Amino acid sequence: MTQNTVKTFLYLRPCTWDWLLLMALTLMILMVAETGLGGRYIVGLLIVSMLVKTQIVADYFMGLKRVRLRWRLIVSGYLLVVMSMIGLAYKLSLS
Amino acid sequence: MQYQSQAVAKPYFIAALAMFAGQIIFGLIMGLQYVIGDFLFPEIPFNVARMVHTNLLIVWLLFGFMGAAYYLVPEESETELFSPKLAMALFWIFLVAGVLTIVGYLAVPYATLAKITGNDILPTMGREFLEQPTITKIGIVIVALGFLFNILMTVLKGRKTVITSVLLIGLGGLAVFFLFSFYNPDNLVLDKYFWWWTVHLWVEGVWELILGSILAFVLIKVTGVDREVIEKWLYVIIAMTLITGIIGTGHHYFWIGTPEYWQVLGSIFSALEPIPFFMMAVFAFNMVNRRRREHPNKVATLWALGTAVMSFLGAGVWGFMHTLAPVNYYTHGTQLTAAHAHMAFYGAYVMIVLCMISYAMPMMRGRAANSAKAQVVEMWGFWLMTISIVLITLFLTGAGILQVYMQRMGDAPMSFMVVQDKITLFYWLREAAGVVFLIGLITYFASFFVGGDEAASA
Amino acid sequence: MNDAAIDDVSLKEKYPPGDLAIWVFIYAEFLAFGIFFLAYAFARSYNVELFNASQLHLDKRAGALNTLILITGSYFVVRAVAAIRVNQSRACVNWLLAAIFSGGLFLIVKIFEFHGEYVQGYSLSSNLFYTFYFSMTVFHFMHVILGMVILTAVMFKARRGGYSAEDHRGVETGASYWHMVDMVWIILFPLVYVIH
Amino acid sequence: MSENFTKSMARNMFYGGAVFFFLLFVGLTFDTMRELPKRDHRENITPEVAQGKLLWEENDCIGCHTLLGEGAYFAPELGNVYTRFGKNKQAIMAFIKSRPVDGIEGRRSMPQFNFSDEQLNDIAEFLKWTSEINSAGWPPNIQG
Repeated sequence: MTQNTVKTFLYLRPCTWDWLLLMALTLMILMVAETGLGGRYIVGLLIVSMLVKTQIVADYFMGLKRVRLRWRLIVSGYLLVVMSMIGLAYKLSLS
Repeated sequence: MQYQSQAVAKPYFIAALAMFAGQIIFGLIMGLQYVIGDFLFPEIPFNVARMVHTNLLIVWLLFGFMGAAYYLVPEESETELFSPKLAMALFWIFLVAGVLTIVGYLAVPYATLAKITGNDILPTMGREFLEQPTITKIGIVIVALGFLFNILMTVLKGRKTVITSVLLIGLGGLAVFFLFSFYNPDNLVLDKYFWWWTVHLWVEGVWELILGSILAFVLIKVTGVDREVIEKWLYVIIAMTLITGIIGTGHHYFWIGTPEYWQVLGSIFSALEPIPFFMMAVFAFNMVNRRRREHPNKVATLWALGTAVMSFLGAGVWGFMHTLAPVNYYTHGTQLTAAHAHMAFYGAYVMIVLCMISYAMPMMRGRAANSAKAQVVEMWGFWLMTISIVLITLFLTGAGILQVYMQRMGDAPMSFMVVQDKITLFYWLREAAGVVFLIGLITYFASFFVGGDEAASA
Repeated sequence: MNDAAIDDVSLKEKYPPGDLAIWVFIYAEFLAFGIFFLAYAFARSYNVELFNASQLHLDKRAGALNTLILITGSYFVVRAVAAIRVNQSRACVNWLLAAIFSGGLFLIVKIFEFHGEYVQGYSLSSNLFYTFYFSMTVFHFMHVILGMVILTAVMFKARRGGYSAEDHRGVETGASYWHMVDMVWIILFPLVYVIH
Repeated sequence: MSENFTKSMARNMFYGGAVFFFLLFVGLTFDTMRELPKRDHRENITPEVAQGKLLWEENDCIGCHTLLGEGAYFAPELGNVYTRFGKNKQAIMAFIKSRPVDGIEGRRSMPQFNFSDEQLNDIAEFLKWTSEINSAGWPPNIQG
């Protein structure tokens, strides 16, 4: 397989499973929202789910997984920083 | 100089520099009034000196921008200026109007000037930086329109480049946003809200477009780097400028009666405002490092790098320092604002005009660059003025921090005048630094008269 | 096998998909929204009760529905890029139309939501929570519109046959921007509507 | 920057970004205009207040003082001067009226403007109205 066909093959991957996973995670968040639950664990769970979802979009939808690491690291690093700071802010208000 | 008509820039530059000298002298007068309260009182009260200081700055920068445009546009468009005669006529109109206005400020009390010029018919006077009589404002609009027409016609008949289109957008915006200076309702809050449409959208919006395009032009000339590369950078930088700067206007809407959501929006977007300045600094150094030729005019390159660094420090860093609403709550309207204003105006706009003059003046005097001796003298001027403005900024920052601490914080805040007495030392130091600036300016002027045999021919 | 190929460093692209200029823009957008998110989270920690009480008035189902819509729109865009990679201009156009349609759907749902809040008398200046809520959602709303404009421009060029398997950077540029808009909402929805 | 970075994209970014944010700014301005009447109490702008503002402008008071923090930093903040003077219009008028013609030796002094009593009243009314603007709790204390 030449380099180009591999790339073509990767592009062809339609990401349907990723899409379904994202939909499922969204529905999970909605369920949490409907129950009105809060507190440390729920906040943690939601933040992790946000992190997972955005990383999936970045890696597979945007296709950063096919790109040199540095471009992906900017996004992943950004997400990690923002999410942990959000977590910190919530921890401050919970304690 | 490739086109005859570029020479109209010369009188513009000379007028600009003469007014620059006037601005500095009145700055020194004000600085002295800060420590010797009755200096020149009641002949030249502080408010008059300040008006002359700030209005001269605005007018000479406008002269500088116009001169820069008249020099740069024919060369970019590869054609003679549409009408050099119109350019010269506008020069004299603007100069006479400007000088008469300044004489008016100094010769009669401001209230009398307001009466003579019929301010009651359309009151626009007496607002910070827009103190000009209404008739002068109308004159500025006419001059700006004539100037824009001249530049536009030149661009239309010649080659269109990114630099000229950005310059035109900047100059067009300058004219359009100046129109808000004619809107002066009885409601102070509305007045202030739209006053910033002129003031902020000028200095943190369209003027930066002008700055960017002049800088790009000079960098193309002195570094020989491919135009494509420089133009891409230019677009990205000015895009970031407007993206952050337009909503960034909100940092002026914290405490003037406007809704409190501006505290959130203004803080967030103005926190991003240093980005374009940072990019500009990176860009300038990057281009100079990748230069493909050694231009004999070293000092023009120095000014270009200087403006990139100083505008980042002055506008970017010193602006960010007090732009977040919780900080600004304490620092709003103190000497910290003055510190930021001095370094930002010098770094961004004074230096870019001096950069253009430094590049273009030798060309208009028939050589690619001044002699090495003259350039060394000019570099002395550069360093003296730049170091002195850094010192002025630092001393005013010191004064500002103390002022905030004593007047705005703690359980027993002191009154304004008591605090002013306590920080006199900083004002003396500022005045001393101001004298250094004047020496730098004189050195800079002297460099125009230094001869030398090594002068390269154009 | 595809995961093995994905992890093979030698096959990695040098630059992210689309024009690099859009990536400068995307990173800048991330920065702006990131500051918004953090400002929200820390402002909340000083006004927990106000934020929690105000949050209850938001329509969580509409927010979740819009998340589903945007994720699906993103998926359509992925399919559009996949289609043009194998020279199927026609399919690419159709997927792009589907994505634009889902963008429109998002706007409609959001307008209903805004309308409901307007009727109840909430606005940008109601309180600090609503200042954040409206700033972020309106700002994002305008990004959806901008994304749709970009996708529409790409779609028209694709319909003229302007893209091919060899040259389709325009499609990737629009796609990358659209995914950014999606990602922002994926964070925004739980943060503003749900977490408390 | 590489060939992957095209000038046309950079240009689109500039024009798109500028238009986008300017529209956003105009939208926010509309909202602000809707909210302002609640905060500026414009119903209290009497002819005296308007005349006072004109006098404020025609004597370039902003050249020394700040008003709501904007202006020159040579003389005290006047946005809250009405409160600082104990909500006493007469005190403000008396202060302006009593400024010495030749200044004070070695110190900063406000010029003597020779206002009529009516004009003094207008200015005081303007400063009173200004002090009632909802300025989000600024200044931090009475000293301005």
